[in-house]
Amino acid sequence: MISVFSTIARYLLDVYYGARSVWSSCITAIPYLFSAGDFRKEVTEQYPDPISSRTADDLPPRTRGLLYNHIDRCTGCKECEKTCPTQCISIKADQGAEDAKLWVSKFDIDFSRCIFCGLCAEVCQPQSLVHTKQYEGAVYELTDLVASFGRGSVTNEQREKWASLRRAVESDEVFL
Amino acid sequence: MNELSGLSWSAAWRVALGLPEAAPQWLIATIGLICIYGLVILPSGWMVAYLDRKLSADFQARVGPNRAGPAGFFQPLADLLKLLQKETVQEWSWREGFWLGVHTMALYSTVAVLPLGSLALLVDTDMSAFLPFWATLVLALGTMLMGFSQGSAPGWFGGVRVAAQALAGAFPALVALLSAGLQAGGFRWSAFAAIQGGSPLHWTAFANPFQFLAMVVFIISGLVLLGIPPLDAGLSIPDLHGGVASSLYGRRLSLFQLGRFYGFFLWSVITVVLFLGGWILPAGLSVSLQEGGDWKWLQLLELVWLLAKTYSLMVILVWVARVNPRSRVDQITDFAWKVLSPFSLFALIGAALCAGWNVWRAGV
Amino acid sequence: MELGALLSKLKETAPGAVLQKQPFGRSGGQPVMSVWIETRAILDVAKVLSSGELMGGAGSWALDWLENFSVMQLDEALVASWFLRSTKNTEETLILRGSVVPSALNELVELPSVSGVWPMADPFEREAAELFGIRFTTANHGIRHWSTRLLPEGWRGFPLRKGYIFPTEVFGILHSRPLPSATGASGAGSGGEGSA
Amino acid sequence: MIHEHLQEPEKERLRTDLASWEIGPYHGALPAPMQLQLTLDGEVIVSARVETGFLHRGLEKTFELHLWQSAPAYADHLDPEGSVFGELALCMAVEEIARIDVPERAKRIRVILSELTRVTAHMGYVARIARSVGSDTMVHYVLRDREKVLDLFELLSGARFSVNFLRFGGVQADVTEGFIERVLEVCDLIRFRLKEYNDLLTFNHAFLKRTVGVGIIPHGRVHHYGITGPNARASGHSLDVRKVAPYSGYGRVDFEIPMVTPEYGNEGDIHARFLIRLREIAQSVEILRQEAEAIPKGDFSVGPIDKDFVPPAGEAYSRVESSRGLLGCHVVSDGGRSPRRIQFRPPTFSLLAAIPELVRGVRIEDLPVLLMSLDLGIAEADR
Repeated sequence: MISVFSTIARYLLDVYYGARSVWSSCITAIPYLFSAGDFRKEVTEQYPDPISSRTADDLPPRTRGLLYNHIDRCTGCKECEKTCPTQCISIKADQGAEDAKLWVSKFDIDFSRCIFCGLCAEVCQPQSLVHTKQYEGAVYELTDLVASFGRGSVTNEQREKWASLRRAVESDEVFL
Repeated sequence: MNELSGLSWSAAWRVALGLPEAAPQWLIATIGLICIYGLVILPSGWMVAYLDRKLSADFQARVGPNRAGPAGFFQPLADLLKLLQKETVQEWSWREGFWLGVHTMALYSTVAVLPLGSLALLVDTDMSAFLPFWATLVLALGTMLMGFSQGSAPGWFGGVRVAAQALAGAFPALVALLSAGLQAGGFRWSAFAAIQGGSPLHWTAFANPFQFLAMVVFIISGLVLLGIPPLDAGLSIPDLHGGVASSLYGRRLSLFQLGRFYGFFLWSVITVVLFLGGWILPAGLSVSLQEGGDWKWLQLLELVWLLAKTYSLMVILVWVARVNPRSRVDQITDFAWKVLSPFSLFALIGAALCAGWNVWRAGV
Repeated sequence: MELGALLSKLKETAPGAVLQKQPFGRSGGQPVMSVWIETRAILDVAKVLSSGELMGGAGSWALDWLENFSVMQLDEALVASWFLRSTKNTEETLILRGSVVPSALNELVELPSVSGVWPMADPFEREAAELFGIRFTTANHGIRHWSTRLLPEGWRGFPLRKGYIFPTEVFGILHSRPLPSATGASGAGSGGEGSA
Repeated sequence: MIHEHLQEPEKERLRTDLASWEIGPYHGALPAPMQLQLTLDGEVIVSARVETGFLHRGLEKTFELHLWQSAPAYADHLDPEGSVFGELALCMAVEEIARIDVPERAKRIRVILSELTRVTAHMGYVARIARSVGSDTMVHYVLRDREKVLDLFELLSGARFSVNFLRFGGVQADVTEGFIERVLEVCDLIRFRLKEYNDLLTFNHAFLKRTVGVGIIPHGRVHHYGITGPNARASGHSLDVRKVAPYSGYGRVDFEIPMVTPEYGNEGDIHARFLIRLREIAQSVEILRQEAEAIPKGDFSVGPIDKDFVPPAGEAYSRVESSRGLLGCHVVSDGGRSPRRIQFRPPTFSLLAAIPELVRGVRIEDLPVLLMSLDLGIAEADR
């Protein structure tokens, strides 16, 4: 007899718990309906709406966005090319006007391979290769993902002019 | 009390539609069905779909539809148009045609029985309250057939689950309906309306606690019977890719969703009519309008009041469905057989005792 | 349980199995010991160690947990390392070492499978079998099920071996760039400490 | 007749033929690319075969083909959800080979990072469970709160998921100003949210009905498969590397390992695993608060990463408690410019071996919940 009553009691208790948990779940969601308090506001960012969504300027300073190379500062040391885990950087540097600085004729970054790890910008001594905050890199063609920062290939007369200039400098005929 | 009573159902419609005396009844019936379907059911689907999406977005700290129209009000219409203009890549098999036939039959057959007001009753028989059962069961049958017709594992499992739920949920719903009819002394829509008043105190649900219990059982068993979230094991997303609706798209999907919504809407309307005062306007407005004799206003206000109650009920159910996890099909059927059925029988007995007590007291 | 005593006992139970012992890695403090053993005898050693009868028999801890199993190639030899721990006393660690030398680059080598003793060795062995070209043999010299898990069907060669040449064209897809050469790996080929 | 029934009840049972159903490699029920070959009796799973390897990226070979300094960038991609753990295991092993002792501040920053990663991983786990049982409100709440932690990663390192922040001998850069304060803010926020999660889902009756007593990993089978981490703790095994062999200064942190004991009741089932994650989030918040308040001054690294950093010849094996269990890393260096061998011991291996036994007798509807509750990291299992 006791077992019968205890079974019935357990059954009723089960039903009661079910009803109560449904009720508590519904009550939990109520404050959101009126977005009460600071913790229960809507969080959707309607990209690319500049008012409600974050733009590139709102990103933190260390954001690793698309890469950009200040070609004027670039020395063509190829450290980034060596470091890059995915070989997405390809550099071609020629003998430039001043013997210290190379003429970076080709500096291509293939963003279809870049994993934005930030190692290249880390090893860049002259701080020429930097991460911008830009993240919108969608294009229509895969080849458009290759960003080239090089100065373009060197023409022969340029090369001869520089070579003569270097010779002149070495033989102290002219003073720069 | 009013001069339209005693005449056939077509009189009210003829007056409302402004048709001549000589108009045949089939014409009046056709126009009436078209009016009900186009002016009540489809807009209700739009309205409830919008409320569902917007309110669930608010519950979930989202924004929800906000592009199509003011506050995204036209989003359901946009979805419907998108579904309709999708091209069909599979041809309809005879199975799907069969399913479509059953489905459409269930979808349209009860429009005539739909209680939408004191005058809009196309059919008001002694068994009116039972006809929607037939409709919902056939709807479940059509859903099962459609699941089988896809020839895929999700469709099969979903179809079997839908059938099991329909069988499990029909019994307690029937018993709860009996207790309501016991209170009303009949199963005519007009009988249910006659015993209820405008104010919640005079609704059947609050006549006695057993009736309230019967109403709760009726609503929940309707969810089980029609497979409405969170009791929609036949359409569960994670394990079956949406079960019965897994391989539906385009027009088929829109038709399927419309059928599901119609079942939901039908059930809510019946619940309101049986337990929640039906279409009786509050503050004795019905009586005054009837004596005033302006039937169009009477019917319009009754319809608005009925639909308002129905929408609020549906919104509450949607809210419950959004915050609660989905149950397993064997748990749902266990719940229907082991919890809902005993409680419905308990409510029936209690309602019978109350009714008998009332009769005895009236005799004394 | 002190390791030297354990090794002496092991020499008694499995004669000729233990070749030498040396500290593992450069871990300071109490060093983790690695024991080089005869590869063919790994199964006997595994049974003895996992049963724990050397460590005082029942009640005491045993090396019954194979935490990790890694294979590496030193110069020519494929060196397999079994990282053993005890589920009761997780501080005690013993590392078994065994090596096999493949006759050619694409030749399979055979290694006894310890998944009968330590069931958790099974996934490690499946991976090593595929990527290193090791055929794991069970106690009764049966060969375990060879399943291509990671590599596509009909893949030639064993990628984790050192001299592996990458195919320039896979399923009709040509590599758009020269694949990284393994020259970086052959720096000062001293072969690490374990190759003694 | 009745006696016959009594003697042979088998005859009375409904018999159905067995059906076979292959799901995967891509299916809603699967947490990651894998394949399950199920044999079904009605809706009940009779047996299952697991096939993985669809996510093999040749990671360990790639390590050997690149310089040492680009190894952490690849250790990131061992597990996209817990990228810091792979980095930490690799860096600890390499530092042991090269005999680098990490500054105290760097150690604290590493602990903060790994605990934040644990919080994000467990929040993603809770979201996956909620989606698999179909309570989408919970999913949105959890993912919204995880964004707050990912913002911390973005503020610190510039990336949200694959933070390539740890370096040999320290971390890449010092913490930005305001980072510590925001860590403490997020700790308070998470404390506030945990109660909400419990109200909404954790103790919901329907959720309990679906998770309690389903997919039990018995106490005795844990060591048979070598299961570690929260799944083992849900079955009553309190192995945690942070306590057993404290690394990176975990020894001085005061925290406890949440564990489900047999007295707790539902031992080793889905709900126990779910609850363990929530309690671990609370413990991680405790650790974060302690570390953030006690972070010392000093330099964040032994020096900038050397362009041609080469550790001496040697090998080391490091163990890290990742969000899934014991993550080991075996690093062998021959003094060359590239690693000779870097091998990872992912905690997911043992779980994959346990799946066929776990899913036996489970209904199809519970399959997604069960698989999600194991927290399978296919990315780190296939590598």
